[in-house]
Amino acid sequence: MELIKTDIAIVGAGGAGLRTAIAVAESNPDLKVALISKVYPMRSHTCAAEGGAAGVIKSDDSLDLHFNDTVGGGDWLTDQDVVEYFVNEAPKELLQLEHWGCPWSREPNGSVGVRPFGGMKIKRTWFAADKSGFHILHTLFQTSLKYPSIERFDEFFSIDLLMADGRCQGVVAMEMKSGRLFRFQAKAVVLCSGGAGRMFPFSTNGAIKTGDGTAMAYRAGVPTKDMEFVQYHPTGLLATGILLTEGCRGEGGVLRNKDGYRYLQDYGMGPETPLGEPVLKTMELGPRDRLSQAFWHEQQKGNTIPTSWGDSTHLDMTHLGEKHIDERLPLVRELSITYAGVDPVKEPVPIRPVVHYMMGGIHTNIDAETPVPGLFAVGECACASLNGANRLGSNSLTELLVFGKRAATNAVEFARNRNAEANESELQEQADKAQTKIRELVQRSGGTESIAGLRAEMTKSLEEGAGIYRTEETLQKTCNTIADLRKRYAGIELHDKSNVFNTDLFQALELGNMLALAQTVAEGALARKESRGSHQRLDYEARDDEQYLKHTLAYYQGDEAPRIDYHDVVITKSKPGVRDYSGGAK
Amino acid sequence: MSAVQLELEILRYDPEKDQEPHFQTYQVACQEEWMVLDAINHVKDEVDTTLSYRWSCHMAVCGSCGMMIDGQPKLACKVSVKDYANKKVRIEPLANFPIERDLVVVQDDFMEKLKRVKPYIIRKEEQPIEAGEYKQSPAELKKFKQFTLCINCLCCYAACPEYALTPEFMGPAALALAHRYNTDSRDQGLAERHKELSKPEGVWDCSFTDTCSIACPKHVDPASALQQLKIATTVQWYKELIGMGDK
Amino acid sequence: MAYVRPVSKTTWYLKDRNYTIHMINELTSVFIGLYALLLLWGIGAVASGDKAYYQFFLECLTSPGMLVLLWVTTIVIFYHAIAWFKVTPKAMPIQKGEAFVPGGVIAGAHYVIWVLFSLVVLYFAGVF
Amino acid sequence: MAKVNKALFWSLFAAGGTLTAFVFPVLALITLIAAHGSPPDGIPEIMKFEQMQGLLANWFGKLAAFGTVSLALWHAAHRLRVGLHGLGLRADGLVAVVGYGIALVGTILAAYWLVQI
Repeated sequence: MELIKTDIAIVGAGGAGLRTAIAVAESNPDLKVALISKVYPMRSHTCAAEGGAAGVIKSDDSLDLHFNDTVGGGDWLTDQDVVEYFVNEAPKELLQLEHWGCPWSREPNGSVGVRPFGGMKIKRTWFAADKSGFHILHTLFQTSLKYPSIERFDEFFSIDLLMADGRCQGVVAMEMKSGRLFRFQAKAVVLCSGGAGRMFPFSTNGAIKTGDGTAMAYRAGVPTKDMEFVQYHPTGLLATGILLTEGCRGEGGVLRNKDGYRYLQDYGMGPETPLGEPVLKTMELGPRDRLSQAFWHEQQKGNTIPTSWGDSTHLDMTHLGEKHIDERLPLVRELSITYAGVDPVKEPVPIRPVVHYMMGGIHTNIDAETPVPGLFAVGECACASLNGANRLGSNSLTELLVFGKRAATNAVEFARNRNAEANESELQEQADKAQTKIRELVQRSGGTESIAGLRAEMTKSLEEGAGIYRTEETLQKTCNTIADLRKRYAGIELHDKSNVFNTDLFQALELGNMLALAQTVAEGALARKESRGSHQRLDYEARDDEQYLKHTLAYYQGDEAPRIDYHDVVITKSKPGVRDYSGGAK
Repeated sequence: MSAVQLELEILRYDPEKDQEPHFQTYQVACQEEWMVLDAINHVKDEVDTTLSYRWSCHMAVCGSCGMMIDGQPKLACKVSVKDYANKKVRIEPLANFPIERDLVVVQDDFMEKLKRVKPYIIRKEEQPIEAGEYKQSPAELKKFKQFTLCINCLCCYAACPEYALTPEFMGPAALALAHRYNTDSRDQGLAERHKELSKPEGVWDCSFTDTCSIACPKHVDPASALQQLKIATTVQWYKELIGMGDK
Repeated sequence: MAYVRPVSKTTWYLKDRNYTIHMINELTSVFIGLYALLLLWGIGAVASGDKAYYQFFLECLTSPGMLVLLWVTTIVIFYHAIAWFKVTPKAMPIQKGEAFVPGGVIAGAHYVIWVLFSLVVLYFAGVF
Repeated sequence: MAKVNKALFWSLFAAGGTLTAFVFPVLALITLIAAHGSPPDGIPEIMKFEQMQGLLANWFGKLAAFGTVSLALWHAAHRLRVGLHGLGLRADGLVAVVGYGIALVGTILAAYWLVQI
């Protein structure tokens, strides 16, 4: 096993990982950074984010407004100290990206343009047409090439964290092209490994979004937080689940049911706004949880359009005109034509809600620290409690910048102040265990379970039990199913025994990671007997601040279901109130 | 949901077992809405789990699933199975790259070349963040915008005959990105990039076949960038010749 | 070990229609070169005086072999011009305001200038 | 050195390509007509000695002729070099020396003769 000694090891080279790496390299060029990722940086799923990144820049906006939108949007399950720090840092980070060359869309006078987004009271979403995440990722990746202290380990699959003396001291990862294991020994480790949307059958997430880092931390004893909060994006393209950005609605697109009726007005988001004149925090510019829930109700009422790919409603942009769509939403048009055969310039696009984002993740605080010293986490894999029970669109791209930088600062400080010798023998022992685990998995024979089979059962069960609306009964069933699947996972057999780019093996590891996390989603949801943000219980329809204005923590218990615990929400200046998206009308 | 029958001939290669690659045939009954990637995923999930290939986003933006489909470099997630209905379709790893395993190619060469063109903003003096953004008009943005759309899928390298003949050639995507930064109004790094671009394996190995632009699934025009770069490189060379090289 | 597929260094341009067209374009240079040499020959002949011009240049052009070569050269030269104008917009895109001038317009402008120039030359040469 | 050559030769190639695209077709056409001789049906004689001499006697004519012939030669030499490389001829150095050599000699000859006219 090869040993790589480094100062800061970063797992994941998407937006969060790259921002963290750059921040370390910029301020501390003498520190070695190992950037470890199972894919090349440009393949990371940050590239699929479309709409934009929120940050206060215009004179009609204020930090308080961004704060209020975020806290209310998150149904008060946000830590307000975190939100305050975030809104304060957001503009600086977005400007920094501008200085690094991000091709933000511009106003005629040359300043950066902003567009409206759901749940935001003011236009504050910086955008690069409808490929904002793509441009952010490539800007960061290309900028990272400037720094010689960043050493990338592309296509290295992280297997386990290495813990000794009560702190995290590295990670063991497999070089995918050779099957060889590498032991990365680091003074601090930052997890930036993304979400786990592939736990669900219908998701905007790419194949790589399997929660590997989150599961790794969870297995190592770090609790996950608020995993039951899963965001459904209201406008996923039918059949594939490809994301059609909220920018579609920001630019004036509207949702219609099978009768052409703009149904959102029936769900507390009216009154109907005139076509082509979107009103902030109203109708189509309501938050994602509410819009997805409205779809579910329409479906119950039989107002959706049945298709061979499931029920759908329409996202109508035909009134925006070809020129505007080509300028602001070129990708949306291309995707609709390629994957649904529908030109949004001419016809409404069939859509349905689709799993998009995990609000939950590794338990972190305002410093991006996990409870384990030396271990930090940033981005979708983490839960800094910025997003609460429902993330507002365009906050997550900014989040990975703001907290990437924060994590870098704190990881550097930790690494600098930690002169204790690494516990080499203990670390090697753990790495050997990981080696054995992999070998056992590859060589095991006589198994009867298939990866694809178990995966299909898992995704189906999560969707049925822990979808947009949940009940005790469906959740309990899902909890049982997932527990059973975790047992059956021991019975899978790999047919690929090769050491070279063994995707059979990687899929098996990913499935194991997803199954562990699926259990935290279902168990967390079962325990939370209230409705809040994206977690809606038909049997407990109201929000219950008395009992559940708390974060859910889930602790790994080996083969058993996780232990559920709770953690206080930080409230500084905004007392829990009513989420109002009716444009001021009562 | 009518079905489309596809006969996939997939190039297989496992360096631990095979001396050289060979084709393996799979019959796949596809749903009409499927992309070729969905058909390959079907093979992986249901027929042969040993098949190795890269993929992720399934929306033509991550650039993972570039491969030769029926002899042409394409993103597997962006071509419909209907285009090949009832046909034998050859699926091969991207041309001009070494095969690591099955449809997975070695991309280290591109990663190295990308770094060499310095694809980032270079300035003599940084404006502090507090001073706000660099102003850039929509026209200035448009000037380089299309070249920012490259997803690094490497279809252009697979299409480029010069890269096949002269592997040292920097190639279309890396050079298009050099041009993207050279023409960004915020950048002042042309003279610095010139050192790399003016080498024989820089812009000069391009013989302008235009096949990179034809292959690009994102409608970027690297061939155009290359020709503009040749002009810029020539101008810069003459400038340096008379001692006015610094941009 | 990664497997490197062999590439033919001598027949690659037959594998793809676009490659073949490209190779044809490259080989137009043979005839451009030949015609340039012919012009040079003519200049030399003019420099050598009246008699030499007719005897060692213009009359040589009228031989059957030369005529065939001239026909081929002329056709290739026209092909070269068309192929060249076709790709010029790629090498020299023109941005007007925010938008780029369509390639067809740029190529079209080239054709207009080309035709006008040719007519003027033909006129002064005494062809009509 | 290689660096020098590439930018220099490419600029000559590009300039020559553009110039020949505009100028060569009509010149070739005239040459072709002249080569067919003057049939009795009254098409005027062209490319007569006096006409050519008159054209090349003034400095504008000399310059135009020099530029056209010389750039065309450099264009052809460079493009042929690239083309032969593509055809599999690996003696790139030799091809370059011979091709550019011919272009250089042609350039000098053109200048020499033009000055004499």
